Amino acid sequence: MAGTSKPAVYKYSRGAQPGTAARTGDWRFLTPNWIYRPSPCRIACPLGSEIPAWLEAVKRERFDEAWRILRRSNPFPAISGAVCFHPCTENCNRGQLDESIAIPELERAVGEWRQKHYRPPAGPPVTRGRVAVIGSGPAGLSCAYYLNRAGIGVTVFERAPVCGGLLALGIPQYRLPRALLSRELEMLKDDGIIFETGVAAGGELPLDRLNEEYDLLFLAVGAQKERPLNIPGAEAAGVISAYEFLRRVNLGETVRLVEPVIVVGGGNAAVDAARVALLQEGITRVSLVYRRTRKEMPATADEVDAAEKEGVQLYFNLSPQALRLEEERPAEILFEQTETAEGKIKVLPAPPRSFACGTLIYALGQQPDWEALGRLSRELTLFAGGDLVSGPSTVPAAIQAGRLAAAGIMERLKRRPGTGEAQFLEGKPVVGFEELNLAALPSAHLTRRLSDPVAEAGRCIGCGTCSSCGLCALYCPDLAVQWRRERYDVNLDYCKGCGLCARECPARALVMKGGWEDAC
Amino acid sequence: MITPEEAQNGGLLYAGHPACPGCGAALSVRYLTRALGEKTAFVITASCWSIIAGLPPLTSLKCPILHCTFPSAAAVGSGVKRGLVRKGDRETNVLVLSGDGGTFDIGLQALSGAAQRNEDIIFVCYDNEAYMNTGGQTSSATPYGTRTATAPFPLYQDRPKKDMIRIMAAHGIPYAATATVAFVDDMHRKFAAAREIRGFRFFHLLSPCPPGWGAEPDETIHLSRLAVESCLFPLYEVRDGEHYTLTYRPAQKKPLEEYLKLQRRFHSLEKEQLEAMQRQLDLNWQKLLQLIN
Amino acid sequence: MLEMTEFRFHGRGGQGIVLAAAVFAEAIFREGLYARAFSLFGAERRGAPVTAFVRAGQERLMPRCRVYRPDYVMVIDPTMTGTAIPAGLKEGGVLLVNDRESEEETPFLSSLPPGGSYRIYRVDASAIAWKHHLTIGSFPAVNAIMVGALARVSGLASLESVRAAVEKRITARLEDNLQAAAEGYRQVKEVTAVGRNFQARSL
Amino acid sequence: MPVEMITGNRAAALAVQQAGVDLVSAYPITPQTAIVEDIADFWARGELGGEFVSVESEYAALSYCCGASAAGARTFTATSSHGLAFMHEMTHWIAGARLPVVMAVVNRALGAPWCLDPDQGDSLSQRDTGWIQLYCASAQEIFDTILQAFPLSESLLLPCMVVLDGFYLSHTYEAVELPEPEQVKRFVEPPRFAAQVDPLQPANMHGLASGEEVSRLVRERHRDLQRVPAVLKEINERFAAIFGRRYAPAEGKALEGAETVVVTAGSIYETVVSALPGLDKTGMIRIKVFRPFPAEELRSLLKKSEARRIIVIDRNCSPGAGGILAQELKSALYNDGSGPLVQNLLLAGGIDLSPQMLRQLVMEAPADCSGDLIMEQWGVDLR
Repeated sequence: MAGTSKPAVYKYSRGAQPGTAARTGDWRFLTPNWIYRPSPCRIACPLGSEIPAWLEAVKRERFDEAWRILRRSNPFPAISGAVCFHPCTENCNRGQLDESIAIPELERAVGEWRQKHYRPPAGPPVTRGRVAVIGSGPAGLSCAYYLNRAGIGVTVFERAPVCGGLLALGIPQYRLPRALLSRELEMLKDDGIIFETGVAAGGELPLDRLNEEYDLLFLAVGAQKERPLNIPGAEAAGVISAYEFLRRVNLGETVRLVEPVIVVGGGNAAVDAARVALLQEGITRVSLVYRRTRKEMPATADEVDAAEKEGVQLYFNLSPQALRLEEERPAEILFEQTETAEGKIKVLPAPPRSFACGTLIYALGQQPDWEALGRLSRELTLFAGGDLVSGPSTVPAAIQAGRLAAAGIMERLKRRPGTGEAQFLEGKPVVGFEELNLAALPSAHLTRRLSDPVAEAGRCIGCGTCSSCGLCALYCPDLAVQWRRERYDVNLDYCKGCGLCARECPARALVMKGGWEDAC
Repeated sequence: MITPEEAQNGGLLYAGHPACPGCGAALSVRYLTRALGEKTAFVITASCWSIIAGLPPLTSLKCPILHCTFPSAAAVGSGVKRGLVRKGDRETNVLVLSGDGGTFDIGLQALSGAAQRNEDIIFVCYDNEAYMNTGGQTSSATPYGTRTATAPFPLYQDRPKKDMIRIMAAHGIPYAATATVAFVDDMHRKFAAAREIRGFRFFHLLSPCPPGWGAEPDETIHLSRLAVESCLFPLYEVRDGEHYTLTYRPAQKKPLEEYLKLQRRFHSLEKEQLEAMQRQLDLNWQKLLQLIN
Repeated sequence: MLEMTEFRFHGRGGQGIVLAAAVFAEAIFREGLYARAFSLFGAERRGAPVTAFVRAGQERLMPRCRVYRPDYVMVIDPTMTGTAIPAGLKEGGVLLVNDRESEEETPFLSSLPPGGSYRIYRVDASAIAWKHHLTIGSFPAVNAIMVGALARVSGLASLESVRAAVEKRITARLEDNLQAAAEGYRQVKEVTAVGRNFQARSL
Repeated sequence: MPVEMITGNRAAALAVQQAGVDLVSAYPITPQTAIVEDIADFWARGELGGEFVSVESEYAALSYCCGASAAGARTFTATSSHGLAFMHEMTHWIAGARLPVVMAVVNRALGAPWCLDPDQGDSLSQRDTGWIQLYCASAQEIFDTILQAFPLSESLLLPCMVVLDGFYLSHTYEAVELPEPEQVKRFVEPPRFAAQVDPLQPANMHGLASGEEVSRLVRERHRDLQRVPAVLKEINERFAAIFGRRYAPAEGKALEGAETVVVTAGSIYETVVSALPGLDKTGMIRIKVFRPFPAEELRSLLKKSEARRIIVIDRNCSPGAGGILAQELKSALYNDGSGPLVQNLLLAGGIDLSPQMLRQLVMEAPADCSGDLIMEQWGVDLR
């Protein structure tokens, strides 16, 4: 408009300043806190592995991060993924919804990623402190790994010509491809751990030398001695312990078997032996005979099923009585018939059963070779672990023993353990299936996908652990839950404490706490 | 899996808005603006959102907001749309935001008029089932069996809630749909669809109000989910006033009582009232299924 | 100088009396005078009595109120009888009615109160309308005819101005309306009272 | 310039057509209906220039204008009587929102009982809403005033009612000079006020504010409304340069030596003027701008006379108080140099009267208020 009177400069009831200027966080009575409660998988794991945490990393394709979490409790995921009997999976809450998460496969995937991406450490080799590890089984290797990581020089002595102990000599190749193992050993060597093979402590390795050159000794020689089969004829040729049989096969020797092969025992060693026997040239008739019922077998059910599927004949409630020889070789074996009541074996007053027998393999359980140990001086400061201490157990238990031994040794050497050691969660209640808020679970519709570790990890509910599903952020009416520094975090400037994030968290990883506590 | 960016995407909503803790109405706007995008203008009638929108000089939305009187929302929104078009802006979606009072009651005349003219706007009713901004008085969206400030004990709302979607569908508008906060994807999909349609679009959003319903503030999503799972608030859409599509079918119909017992507004109802409510729900659900089939 | 002249029109809803006032005002306006036409009516109902007003003069500014003392009263429908019709008509004023030509006293004429000192003019507009098939619904459409007659009687508008006003305001059946208006202009006659008998006298 | 015999309603419709509106939204009511019908007719023929929307109520009509005006569009509506009463909530809102909506109000009595006659109570009872109110006295003035109302309204960001009596103006055929297109082009400019709904500058308009904030806004609105005479004068200068006609907020006739002065507004004006030659020592004043009330203009007009008696003609009554114009006039003349000072404390917005505010008010001598009829003080300024 032309003219002199200018339009007025009006002030409206106008709001153009972002609402974020109002700090509505001071309305809050309750504050969300991320708590870490143990998941059933973690509690079941002999290693206490932080499974939801590293699965979360896998889900986000952060294999390096998954490895960094995993190695706090388990430096050999490639191996444990292959050989562990996965109690984690059996206890997985997701199993009650549809199918449990394929944790061992994912663990192995992380291990294989690590093998592929491993780079030797730069800088001078570790020399500080010196520890001798006797025995290169999983316990010894685990101990050596953690000590080396803490900057303590380690030498591993192995009596056998190859490293790995049980891993190399006990476990069949179909369960643990040897390439996986040798790659792990290579990496340990590249890390700066020294290995000496073919040296037995007290034999090729004089005790004086140990005494002089090493501050501490970790004894992890395992349980290598098979319990004897005390029946007539057991001392004949053609009778072999499962340990010996597997060791020789694994060392590449040819073990001549005569059909039919009878395996006596119910543990994993017996099943391994039976399956390996079936793999030998010309062998088609292998029977496994156990003195209790199938249910009572210590061997993993999957393994037993696999053995049966491959053609191993299974017999139960039969206890070996006598081996009849012909020309000093086994010809027939007789078994007493038994029944088990309340865990006890009762021999039935029935005629013994007879089996033709060309080779008898017995696997009655292993025990430490105490005679070999007797030669070690008590003057040496000595730690011991693994099957040597616990009796025959699992690979993860041995890894855990090695880790704990390393922790003890570090304490003795007044070294702080490496950061990022696994936290154990005793005292906090396990997150049960009923507690989970599955109604909102974003991954509820996903089915198992073994071919794609990232997708499979995406199915993990993350019981008790933030699995970054995003629901807390999605359902926050105040936009206070935000993704910051690779995790969800609460902006207390805006959180009014409604609790929707905690209420809707599928994993129960969030709780509301009273007062003015900061969110963790 | 949703990415962290998607999970925390606030749409056009700013943090710091003055809604009650656990507000379903704030969540509704958060989700729907994610689907509509920045080219949106809000017209807000007297309702909780008169406050949630921010007290000037603040604003709670990253888009224009025009507040208007209680009965006028649909007409003001229509005017804004035509005004913008007249000024050469054909893109901006005009969204009229109204509570249940401004939709079912005092705003119905303007709403019906705008729908009948097929004005090119999106009318969103966030339904918290009473006049919650003023302390919870009965509206014609208040369901049977509810105790309110104007129907206190021993009274209760003894008439059923208006079937708003069917009233709107009867206008023959291009699009009408229900949605609720627990089903974020469903809501997103519907608003994204509505964005592509020209003409009058109507949304009925069940928007739980923890203080008004006598529920805990962390129950908002749970209540919203239960309302759908019990078939009390079915998720569906109606195109051109006649093509009904169910967008979510509960795997197993949950008993209504599970939903009712979480809310103090339904407390101390007699057994036969609860049964009557369940019967009415079953009947409504059957009627809806017939429309769909 | 012309004194301000005031007109009052009586008719029924639907007969176009408001239009008649507008056409008449338009015709006067075309003579270089100022004129105004307006009406008062209730809700629009067919058949209900309607009153319209016209003022004419040389001043642009003139009162804005009803006409209470008309110089002319025009009755478009002879069935409208009653005291309201000539009420307030100035002494020496003119009453123009659409009525049939008759030697006898028509019902309209006999309804007029005695003692009025005004002149009466008559035109049988209905007959002219029927002749030209001019109807509004079932009524004869006489507004143009009556405007023609009133122009003649008042002397305020020529036939040319009436024709121009009709042309501007009445769009339907224009030719017939123009002819009819001219007939009304020509056929309007004064009625003189002889005893109880009324006689028409040509202008 | 062509002169046409048209009604007041038609003049209004033609002015809207000439004024370059973007949007007209309306609902019919006697005696306003013809305005809406004519505008609809222009629109149907593509001669309106803007849009026409026929809505479901008067309330919606004004709401529609509210929305479109907020988007920066030039808007118009028209109503009468009950329609205006129904709009009442929106008339307040639009003034508060500072939206320059122009509305023609054709006066008609409010029921009960039903009545169609032109009582001005419908528009006068909207006097406290914050709208500019302009009362017209002829069809020509209706046309001219609507044309002027848009720039007036838009430059002050205040809505404007153009008021005309029912029937005596709305339905009267009379001669109106209609402008040539070239003249219109010189006078009418496109709307230039800022849109409140602007996607490029998003803002939260008219949300909840405090009483203090509202008090400041009301004060601003009040002061801006008082600028109408100045702005209108300027518009009239421009208008007169093109069309040769001008209008004052208040207009006097025959005031020299008049001992009686008649005051009125609207179509009665011409009736009174026509009667003046027959009245001894009588002059008259007509109020064109009723809001803001032209107190100063009235006082200076009255000073030209020797008035002993003022007769205010009010086609309305506020029951319990009397004619509204009379009340307004009395309050405008009171304290004209002789009576006591009137001090006015304004607590608009509902703000609190603090003891301190009261003490300050009572104890402190008022500042020099010469020239002010009523000394205003705003509570929000007292601390």
